Amino acid sequence: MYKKTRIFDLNYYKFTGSWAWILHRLSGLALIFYLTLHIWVINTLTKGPDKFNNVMDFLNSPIFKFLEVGLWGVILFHAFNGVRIIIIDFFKGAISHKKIFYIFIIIAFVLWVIGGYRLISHIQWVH
Amino acid sequence: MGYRWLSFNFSYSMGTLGGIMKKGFRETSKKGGIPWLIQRISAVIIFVIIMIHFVTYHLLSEGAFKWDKVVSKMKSPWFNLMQFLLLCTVLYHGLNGVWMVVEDYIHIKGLRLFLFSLIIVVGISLFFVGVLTIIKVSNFNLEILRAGVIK
Amino acid sequence: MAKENIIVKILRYNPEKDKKPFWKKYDLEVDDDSTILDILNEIHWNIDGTLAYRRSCRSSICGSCAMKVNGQNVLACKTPMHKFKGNKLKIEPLPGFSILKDLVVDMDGFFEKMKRIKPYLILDKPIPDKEFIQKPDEFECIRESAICILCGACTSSCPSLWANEDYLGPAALLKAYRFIFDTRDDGKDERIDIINDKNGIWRCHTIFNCMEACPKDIKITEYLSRLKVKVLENSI
Amino acid sequence: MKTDEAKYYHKIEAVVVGAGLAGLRAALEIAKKGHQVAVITKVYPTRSHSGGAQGGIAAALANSAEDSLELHMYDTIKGSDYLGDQDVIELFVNEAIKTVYEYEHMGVPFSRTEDGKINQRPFGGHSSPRACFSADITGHVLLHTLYEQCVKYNVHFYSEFQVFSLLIKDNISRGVVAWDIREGGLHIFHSKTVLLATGGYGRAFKITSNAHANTGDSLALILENGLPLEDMEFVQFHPTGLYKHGILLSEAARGEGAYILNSDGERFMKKYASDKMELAPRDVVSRAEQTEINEGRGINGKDYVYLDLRHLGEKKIMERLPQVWELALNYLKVDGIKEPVPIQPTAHYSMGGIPANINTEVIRDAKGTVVRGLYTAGEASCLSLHGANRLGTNSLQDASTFGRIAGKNISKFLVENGYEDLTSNPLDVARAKISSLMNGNVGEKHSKIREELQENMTKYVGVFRNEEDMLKLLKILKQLQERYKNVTIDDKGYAYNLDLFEAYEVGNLLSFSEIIVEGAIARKESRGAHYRTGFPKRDDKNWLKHTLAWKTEEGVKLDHSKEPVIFMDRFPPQERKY
Repeated sequence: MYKKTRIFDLNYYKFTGSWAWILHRLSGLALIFYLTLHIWVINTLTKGPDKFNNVMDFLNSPIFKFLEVGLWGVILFHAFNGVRIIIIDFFKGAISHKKIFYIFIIIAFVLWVIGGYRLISHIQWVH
Repeated sequence: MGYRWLSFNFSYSMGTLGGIMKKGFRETSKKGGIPWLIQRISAVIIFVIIMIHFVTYHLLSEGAFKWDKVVSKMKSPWFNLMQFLLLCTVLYHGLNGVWMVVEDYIHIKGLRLFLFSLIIVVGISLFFVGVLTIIKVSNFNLEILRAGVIK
Repeated sequence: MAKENIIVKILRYNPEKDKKPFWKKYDLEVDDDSTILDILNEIHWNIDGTLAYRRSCRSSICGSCAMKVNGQNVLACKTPMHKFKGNKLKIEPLPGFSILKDLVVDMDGFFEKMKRIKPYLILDKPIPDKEFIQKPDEFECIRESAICILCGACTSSCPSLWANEDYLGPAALLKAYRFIFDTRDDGKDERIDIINDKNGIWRCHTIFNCMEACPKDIKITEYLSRLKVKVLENSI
Repeated sequence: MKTDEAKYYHKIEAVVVGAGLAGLRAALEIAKKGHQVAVITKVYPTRSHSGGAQGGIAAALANSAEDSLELHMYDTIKGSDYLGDQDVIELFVNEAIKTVYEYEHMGVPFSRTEDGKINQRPFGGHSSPRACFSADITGHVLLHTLYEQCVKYNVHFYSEFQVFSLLIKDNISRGVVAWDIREGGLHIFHSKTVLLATGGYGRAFKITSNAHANTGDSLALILENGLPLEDMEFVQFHPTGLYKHGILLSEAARGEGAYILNSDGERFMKKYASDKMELAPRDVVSRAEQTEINEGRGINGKDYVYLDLRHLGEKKIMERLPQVWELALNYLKVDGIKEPVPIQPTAHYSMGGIPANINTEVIRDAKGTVVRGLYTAGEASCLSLHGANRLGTNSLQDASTFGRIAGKNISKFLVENGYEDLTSNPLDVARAKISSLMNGNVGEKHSKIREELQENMTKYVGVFRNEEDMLKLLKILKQLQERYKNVTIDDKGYAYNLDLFEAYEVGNLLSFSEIIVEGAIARKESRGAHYRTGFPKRDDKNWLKHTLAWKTEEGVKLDHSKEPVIFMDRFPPQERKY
């Protein structure tokens, strides 16, 4: 008898549902890191205006702005896939889960483009 | 009997809270159903608040964040209540999510226990940092600060 | 009916000789409307008699021949080779179970889990002379879940199970659904108590691999969702 | 060989070989009475081919329309072409209703009528809607429910064990020897009783609806022990087998109103059974189909006709016949809602088998001498309930009812009797069989022999039979038997040796195929499923008799002295017309 101890079967074909689940987990973990960072940044409010404004200036640099656009995408994915999960759990969504997934991906994408544009348009290219 | 799952009914989510109070959190949480439900309820709350947060902060506001702009916003008790609620739900939702991942993949007892304590410690410290920030900032006297009396 | 050349790679393992499973390649010519089982039969009967696999009814009702083909769990007898593009097939035993030999896996644990949820009608009420009365829509509610052929394709496709062997798995939970939603049954409470566990229904993360793998197209995840709501209602 | 350790010796009160409906039902009955029972099966219990039955289980519940026990009995007798033993049929019909209600109380999900009773549908040869059903998975749900009940009552399962010999000495059964397919090694099961419920022998034919496992192993074991088989020439051909594959499309399709069409688009059944049309018994419809095909009215001149579901509409098809639709789509890429489905007759059910009396005890001669402690039930048995032809849905009922009766009789036997001593060298026979297969180094592959056997059987003792062909076939069989002696297998290992037990099965098929042919040659009449081209009429004067056949050193020995029980006052033989 041969027992392969593996917790991932990486070569198993990934259907829509598995992608949704994998990305949901990864985006969730990413957001927890972001949350820690975010709370730390807000905490600098208590350290006075200079410190906060310094941090903010640093975060307003183009690199962080682009990261923020990415963050917005991650949030949107996690949020809308979360809604999909709730629909599956309580509103008979399992039957058409793929359709729901694609609809939400489209909605999230549109919101991402709109929000992303607003975020980038804030960039002060020249200090 | 019947097609009750057709429509979400709120009676049981309210009932759940009662159930937790009656049976005690430890017993119900061992089963896994109550965290599952709270995960979903908190998700809905977070969804709403984050969207408001993002729209008001990033989509509608002009220019970069400046210290006094943020602080003046945090003078509103409603805003702070919302922030507090967001802090609680996000911490629960996020850390419970991490715990679920840990439970799925970590089977070594010691490591599991360590990660569990880590999650608790991180959760509690982030909670206090967050709450203290809200309290402290909302108590700032803007006029004095602007005058630069306090460093 | 035309003939076609195909390349089949099969994950072989003989417990008496091999330490580890290995891939073996076969080139052969088959009819173009062959199913995966036809191909295995062709190999076993005419090329390499040492190949071991399970098969019986070949009409997708016995559930013997579930295996992993090109990364998906399928029932070999009902899957035409043209479900997969190209003329290459990679055939493996079901993931998540121990391999006994070649494509034969140890299903004992799978059946043990089935037994854990008490898969039989529990009756407190007196038994009538004739049948219990059950309305057509009440039957319809459990009809699809009763089709389950216990092939194991769903349970073996579940990432939650790969990560945690103690998870009951979709097949056992579907069985639980079939009895909990049966109007004749009086054992709901004890059965719900068994599945209301971290390794029971709550380890289902709605990944939908089970629904994709099910050869009988049962909407497993949908039934598990109903079960979750039922368990919550019951535990409150 | 690893046989000395205690692990390989099991002392258990009752042994059931085969885990289909009959085997499980008997095991359940024995276990309920508090006895130890072991079920030995070469596949997992839920993989048994009883699960393949789709249409329903017959019982005169009269839920959908008027019905009576007398009518059910009459239909079965008429269906059997008066060869069925009427005392057995009477018992069967009386117990049928109880069996169905028992199933319902065990939790079988039956389809329901509007007022919540068990729904019933019409079926071929039955004059009233009598088939209790669960969509088109009736056999499947019955099998699973029984398995679950057996789990509840702690029946011991030995899954994936192949029985290699019966331990019979001095006319007393003492147990069986089985090979553990999974790990290898012979196990002795020492028991007070043995029940043989191994199902049919459809695998002797090429086009068959039977599973790979249906090789009639216990029939060969019976022959080997010098015991007879009964009525082996009666093999039912099911009219709606999927073209080329032979996979069964449920008779329920015709029960729900499907048509059968030839190349002219004509419902040709009006020529053969003007009254019942498509719902005539299976032998009649199969013969009609084969006649159409032989006379060149098969679709495109080929050897198939159409089963037309289109007029039933999508809703009814998906609700009542989802499996039929699914099978056609999967195997032939034919969408039953839009196109007609190609079908041809397929070997389906074996009326013959191990002779037994009404108490399911195996008998050894025409006088009815009983082999003590040996029982049989289900398709493997020939209580001669079905006579020369079985009616649809009577099979599930047969397996369940006589499974239960066997269980009851065995329980009684267990209380009254003790263990007999084992034979002196119990492993010898099985060991010889295995080593002869394992040790051969040069020779033929068993699959070649099996393929030739199946092809010739389908060709020469199919729906229509004539003497010349069958004599030719007999010669071929002799040659195949010679060739089988030199068969080799590639796999010499112990673990899951599929090659070994497939080779063994081929030997079994060869062993009883001869009996089928000899029986068919001897029976010079046409009765039920047996149709001789030279003798198109039923001959009650000479042939209202059962065939018993032994295998001896000199060849096959036939005995036609066993006559069926007929209640002349109630059901005298009449012409069979539909």
